[in-house]
Amino acid sequence: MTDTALTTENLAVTYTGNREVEALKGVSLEFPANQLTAIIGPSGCGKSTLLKSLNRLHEIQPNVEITGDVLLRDRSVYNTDEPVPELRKRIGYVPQKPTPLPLSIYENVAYGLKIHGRCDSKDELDERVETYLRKVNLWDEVKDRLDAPGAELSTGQIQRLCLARSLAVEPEVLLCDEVTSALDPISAETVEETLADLKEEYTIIMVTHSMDQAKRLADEVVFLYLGDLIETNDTRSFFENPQHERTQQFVTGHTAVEYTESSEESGADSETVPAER
Amino acid sequence: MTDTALTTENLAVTYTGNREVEALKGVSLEFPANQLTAIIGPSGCGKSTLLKSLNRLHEIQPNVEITGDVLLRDRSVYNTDEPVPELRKRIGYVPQKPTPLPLSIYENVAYGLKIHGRCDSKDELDERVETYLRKVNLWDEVKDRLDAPGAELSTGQIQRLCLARSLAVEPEVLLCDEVTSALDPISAETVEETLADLKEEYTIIMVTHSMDQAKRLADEVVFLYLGDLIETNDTRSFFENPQHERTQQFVTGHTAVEYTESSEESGADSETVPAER
Amino acid sequence: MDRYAKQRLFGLLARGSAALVVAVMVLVVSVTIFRGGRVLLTDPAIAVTPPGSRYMLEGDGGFLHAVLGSLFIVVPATIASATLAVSTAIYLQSDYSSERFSDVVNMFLNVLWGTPPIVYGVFILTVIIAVGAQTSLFFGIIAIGIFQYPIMTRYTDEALRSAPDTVREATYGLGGTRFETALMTLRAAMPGIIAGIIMGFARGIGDAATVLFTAGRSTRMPAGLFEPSTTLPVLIFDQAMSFNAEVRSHAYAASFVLIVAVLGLIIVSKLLAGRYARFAPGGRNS
Amino acid sequence: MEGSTDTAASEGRSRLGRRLLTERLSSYWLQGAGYFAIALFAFIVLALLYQSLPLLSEYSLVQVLASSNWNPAENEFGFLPAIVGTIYVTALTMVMGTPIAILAAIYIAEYAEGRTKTLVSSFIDVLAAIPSVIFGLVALIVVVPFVGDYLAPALGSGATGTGIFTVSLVMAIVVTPFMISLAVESLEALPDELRESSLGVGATKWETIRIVLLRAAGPGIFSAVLLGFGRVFGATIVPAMLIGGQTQLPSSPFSTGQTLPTLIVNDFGELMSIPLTQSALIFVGLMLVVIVWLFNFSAMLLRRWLQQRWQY
Amino acid sequence: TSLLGESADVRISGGVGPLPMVQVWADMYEEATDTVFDISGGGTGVGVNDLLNGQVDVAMMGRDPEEDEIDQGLFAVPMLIDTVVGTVNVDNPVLDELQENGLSRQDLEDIFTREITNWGELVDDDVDEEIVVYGRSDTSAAYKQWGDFLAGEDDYYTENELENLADENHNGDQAVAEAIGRNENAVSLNNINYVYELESGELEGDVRPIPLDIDGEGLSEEEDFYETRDEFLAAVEEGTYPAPPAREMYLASDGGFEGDAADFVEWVLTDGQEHVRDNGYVPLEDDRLEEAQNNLEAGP
Ligand SMILES: Nc1ncnc2c1ncn2[C@@H]1O[C@H](COP(=O)(O)OP(=O)(O)OP(=O)(O)O)[C@@H](O)[C@H]1O
Ligand SMILES: Nc1ncnc2c1ncn2[C@@H]1O[C@H](COP(=O)(O)OP(=O)(O)OP(=O)(O)O)[C@@H](O)[C@H]1O
Ligand SMILES: [Mg+2]
Ligand SMILES: [Mg+2]
Repeated sequence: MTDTALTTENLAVTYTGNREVEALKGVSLEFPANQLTAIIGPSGCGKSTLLKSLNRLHEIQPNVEITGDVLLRDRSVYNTDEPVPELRKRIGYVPQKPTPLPLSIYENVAYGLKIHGRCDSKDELDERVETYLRKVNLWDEVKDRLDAPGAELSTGQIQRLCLARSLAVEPEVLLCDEVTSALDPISAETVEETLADLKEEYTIIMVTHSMDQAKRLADEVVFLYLGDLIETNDTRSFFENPQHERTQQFVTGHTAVEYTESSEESGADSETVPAER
Repeated sequence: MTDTALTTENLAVTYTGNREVEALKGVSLEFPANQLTAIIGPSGCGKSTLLKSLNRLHEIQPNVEITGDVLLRDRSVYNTDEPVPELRKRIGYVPQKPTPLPLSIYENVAYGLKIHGRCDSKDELDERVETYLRKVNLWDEVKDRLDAPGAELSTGQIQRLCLARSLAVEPEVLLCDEVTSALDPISAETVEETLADLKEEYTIIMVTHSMDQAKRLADEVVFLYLGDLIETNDTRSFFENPQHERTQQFVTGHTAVEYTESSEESGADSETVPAER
Repeated sequence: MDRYAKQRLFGLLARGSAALVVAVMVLVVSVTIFRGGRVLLTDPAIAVTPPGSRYMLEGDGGFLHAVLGSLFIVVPATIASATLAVSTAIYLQSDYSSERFSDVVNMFLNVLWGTPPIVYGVFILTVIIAVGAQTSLFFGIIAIGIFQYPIMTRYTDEALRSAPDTVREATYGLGGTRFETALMTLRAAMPGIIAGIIMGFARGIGDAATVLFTAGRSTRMPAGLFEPSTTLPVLIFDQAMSFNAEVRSHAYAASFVLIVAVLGLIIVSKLLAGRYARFAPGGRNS
Repeated sequence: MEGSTDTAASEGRSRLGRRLLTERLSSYWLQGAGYFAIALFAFIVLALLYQSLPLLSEYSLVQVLASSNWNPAENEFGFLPAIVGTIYVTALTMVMGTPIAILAAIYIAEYAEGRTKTLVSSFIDVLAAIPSVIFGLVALIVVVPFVGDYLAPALGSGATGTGIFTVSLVMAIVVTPFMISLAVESLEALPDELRESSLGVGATKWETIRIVLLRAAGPGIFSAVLLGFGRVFGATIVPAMLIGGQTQLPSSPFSTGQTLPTLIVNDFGELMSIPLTQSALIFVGLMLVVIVWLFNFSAMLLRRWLQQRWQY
Repeated sequence: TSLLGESADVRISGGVGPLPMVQVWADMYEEATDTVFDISGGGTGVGVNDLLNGQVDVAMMGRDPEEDEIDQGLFAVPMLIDTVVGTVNVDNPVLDELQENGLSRQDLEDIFTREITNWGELVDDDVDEEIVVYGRSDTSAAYKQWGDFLAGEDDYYTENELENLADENHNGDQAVAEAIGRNENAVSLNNINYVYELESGELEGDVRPIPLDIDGEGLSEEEDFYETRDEFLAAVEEGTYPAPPAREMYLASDGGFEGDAADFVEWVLTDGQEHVRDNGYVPLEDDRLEEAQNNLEAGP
């Protein structure tokens, strides 16, 4: 259980656009296999940057410079002949904003399978699509309208669809960037449940801004602050016994105010505000 | 001191767009003259709607229906022959987002004076512009570049410019919608100071989401919840001895978490987050 | 072919296509500048000399008449059309008209936008025939103006729509009337509007089809509002077909003038838009 | 004191009166301007229709549309050659221009970075602004000899260089920049999440572009292509300079021909004093408007459908 | 009512064919008499239309008036002759033969109607090159005249018939001249200004005229006048070169010329004729000129 799926070695990322931003300042970390690691930290601390640099997704932006290395099971992600798409197949990514591809529900899930030529027959494809839609608890909701555009689902359903899409290519590691932050509380819960199920089988690395979520889901927690790794520990120790003052501040501040943050984000949907109190 | 500048009589506002929203459900209130009244409540509870309906600014949107009435010094704001622009001159409005008009700094302040024909000579105009820029503590910062575009000021300066612009037409009542929420803490403080100075001379009605601000500035507090008036009282009694359970929940919840809200809003500017703790 | 080869191939194709387009543009501009520039350099006076009596035969004199004709037609047309276009666009905003009405008008504007310029020419010609008039500067102005109108209206409408709503709110909040508010929104949207108007100007000054049958194809200096005249594009169109190489060379010289004018307009538009952009709300902070 | 406030008040009132008057007058003017677009369109259609009546009362619509015999002097008005020529030119142009435009747009939106990107896109803006008569002129000395001396002989045709193919080639150059800038706009409007989602499951850049981005931007690109289509369809000056102006059914892509707009350009000036010919040529104008209108309408429907299908 | 100049005494519009010559005349006349002109092109139809609408005093016509137009009151007098001649490429495989013997009307008819399709058939030579025929496109008065000429007396080919028979048709003289210039085996017809250099009047470009063998017995001394433009024009003026293919161009009025316009047209038909030849056109033959002058006097 404690073998390491992914390792970063002194990973540093700088955005060299108009003004230079050192988003990550040399982070060395180990992400244990088949566990769920949560990355937390204040806004702009480099969480998304770290996540994307794990499967080189930051490279789609112009003006990024990276030093250090990432190892996937002891093989470098950066110094390798392996084409990047193959790498990203092994390290999947689910974006923050629930984004269906402009395809039908069925094709959304089949997309990865098709491009990787995973399935030889239509039957096999059908079967896989069903498997993964079941895995994210979406099958029952969509089985009658697999040909409908993915965009016609609710936001929460779309986020699960995205998960299924990523899972379908059978990645070893799954990167999730605040996958519940755009969702209403009920959808968020469903997605959380899905993630909880999945962490048995996959190595999941997840960015979240919710301490409660991290507590509920994570096995390990990583705390970033202004591009630096401040602290990483197993969830229980992290929250009960934070080593650094900053961590303590952040953790206590955030857990107390959790509900207001979500109220800010869900906007006019004000009924939820005092209800939780 | 306790005479009433503005009265609402069973004011109800419904948005009749795609889906019908009862934003205000019959609110009767009195706003005392030459005092600062703060309107608070969770997001979407109808604060802005109430504020705008006081000088009929909601009418610039399509699909709004209003019943009830607003009285400005005993004269109806709705059942009157007075042209609306004239009314709005008497009840000024400062928008939430600091918005300079696409004019120079000087012209921004002079604009209201000009359209209302308040000044006969250039000298008089100059003088008034200076007066009001001084009143909002902006004169010293901008006196050397009155011809520069208003948009080139910092956000905090722009918000003060907006105040000066509204004051220049000498309104009896000034409506301020979350005028500090888009500002960094330091600018917000300056604007607050300005408002504190101004409330001696003007009747100010202000929407705020910050309990602390309401405590610091307001003479009276109005609490709205889902379009209903829950409670209104003078500031001290309101906070120390809230009558309603909802008020209590809201007030205690919000004062505790004040700092995180502002950290969320200033976005990537994360240094302020734990610093205040 | 494996996925990576495909990816490389299409990357190359995309690059190649862009390179092709850029190469074509360099070719067109450099041929015009080279051929036209050579003619103009050897005899710069032809751009400012009125045509002589043997202009059509042997390029006697110059094409000042077309330069002036272009100016006298396109400048008034742009001014008139821009006024109308901006007014229409203001009316289409939510302060003045319902969403349904502006949808309907926008549909008509789209059709007008897509209408081939030659149709405007024919339309104005039917008007000329109906009122029993002669082709002239005046009808050239009308034809170009109508041609520019949908272009400029669409740009202005878009610019006004993207102007921040808070400007409206602020102006109303100061006691501005609807019209005063509209003027303020107009200022806020100025960079986009200027771009649209200059776009219309450039399209107008470059278009030949609308004026071919409406402005007169005169070979003399424009003599009055209701007298025939010609424009640079029409001159180029006519001279390009001449038997005399000397006359044909004037077509290149005129193209040079035209292309410089159009490039100039683009630059002016960028500069002006930049100037106004400073005043646009959120100018520095956005 | 009292008096002075009185005068001030009355002055204020008169000023307010003036403002309200301006408000009222301006709203009349603006309303007029608002209806102008509709009025203009109606007026154009009615004027063209009215002037087309003489022809339509002599001949049936089918007769003029299906006949390939164009000889105004003998009162024979067959529009078929010009219609076929127009279709020919438009189709050829789109076949040549669209792939290049889309590929170039992909390059600018998805591949180019930094300075190169700025440079290439401003080049394309410039290209879009060049008057088409200049393209015609340059084509006379570049494209016509190229087609006549190299391309046509190489393809076994004895064409001289002017003709349908040449027009299509030049029109492709004229319209690609328009299509490119619109297509770039719609590609750039796509959220990065789409790219991340697709790349994140291991798609190559090309797969992402082809399967995801081109669909998501589909409605926008579709509009861009349609706009290009409309411009080619109504193009006048370039065809008039290069097509050869022969009102015959074209026998090959290299043969000379006629489009609807060039029919007007070539025959109107010479023959407008003959009433029926005048009517016939104005009818061509009417046809152009009606086709544009039908086209816009069906494009709108199609676009809606695409948006439904390919939403994200 | 004028922005930049004096208002015009005589307003002229019409075809671009005769426009250059009328322009020259007008400038001369303007200098001599202070009459102010206003001239614009646009096409013969535009001119006639303007004329009948009362917008201009004179219309220039590059073609014969149509019945329809005369019915509406159009009154035209000829002003000059425009000349069309068969043309080939300077490197035509049988150019020497052609220049030696010329072609008869029958030969040309056979060529343009595709009876003869090979240059070898025309001459006793072992040349084997297909003849490429270029025509003009619609509404070309020159093409119409050419059709009248080819068919022989009392008969004509319509432009449509010729267009159908041609390999390609081109819009305008310049396009035809360029096409001929690029194809060694091509044959077509051109206005002589596109054949002879305007300044020098020599044969300098890629286009050569086809001498016309009128009597069908080879090119006699008398029939050989194609070396320079002046020679050629003289032959046209004398009537040695037939009309058609030479054709007349007209000045027209709406029911008779009046005032300054009448004076101008009268001048054109007298003194004006002397300047025609310098500008690549042919003056009217004497008796035709007399007839025109009489017509002008008599009115419609
Ligand atoms: N494309 C970019 N160009 C320039 N700077 C960037 C870019 N993307 C991110 N940054 C900067 O890098 C820093 C880290 O950004 P990152 O998105 O990783 O933060 P984050 O922790 O994910 O924040 P959030 O919680 O708001 O998503 C920030 O200061 C941000 O402004
Ligand atoms: N133009 C509109 N059309 C339809 N509904 C609207 C409109 N403006 C506001 N609403 C709705 O009316 C309700 C009250 O809105 P209002 O803006 O007054 O709330 P608020 O208290 O100012 O909220 P916040 O603190 O977020 O500014 C909300 O439910 C909102 O969604
Ligand atoms: Mg992030
Ligand atoms: Mg609000």
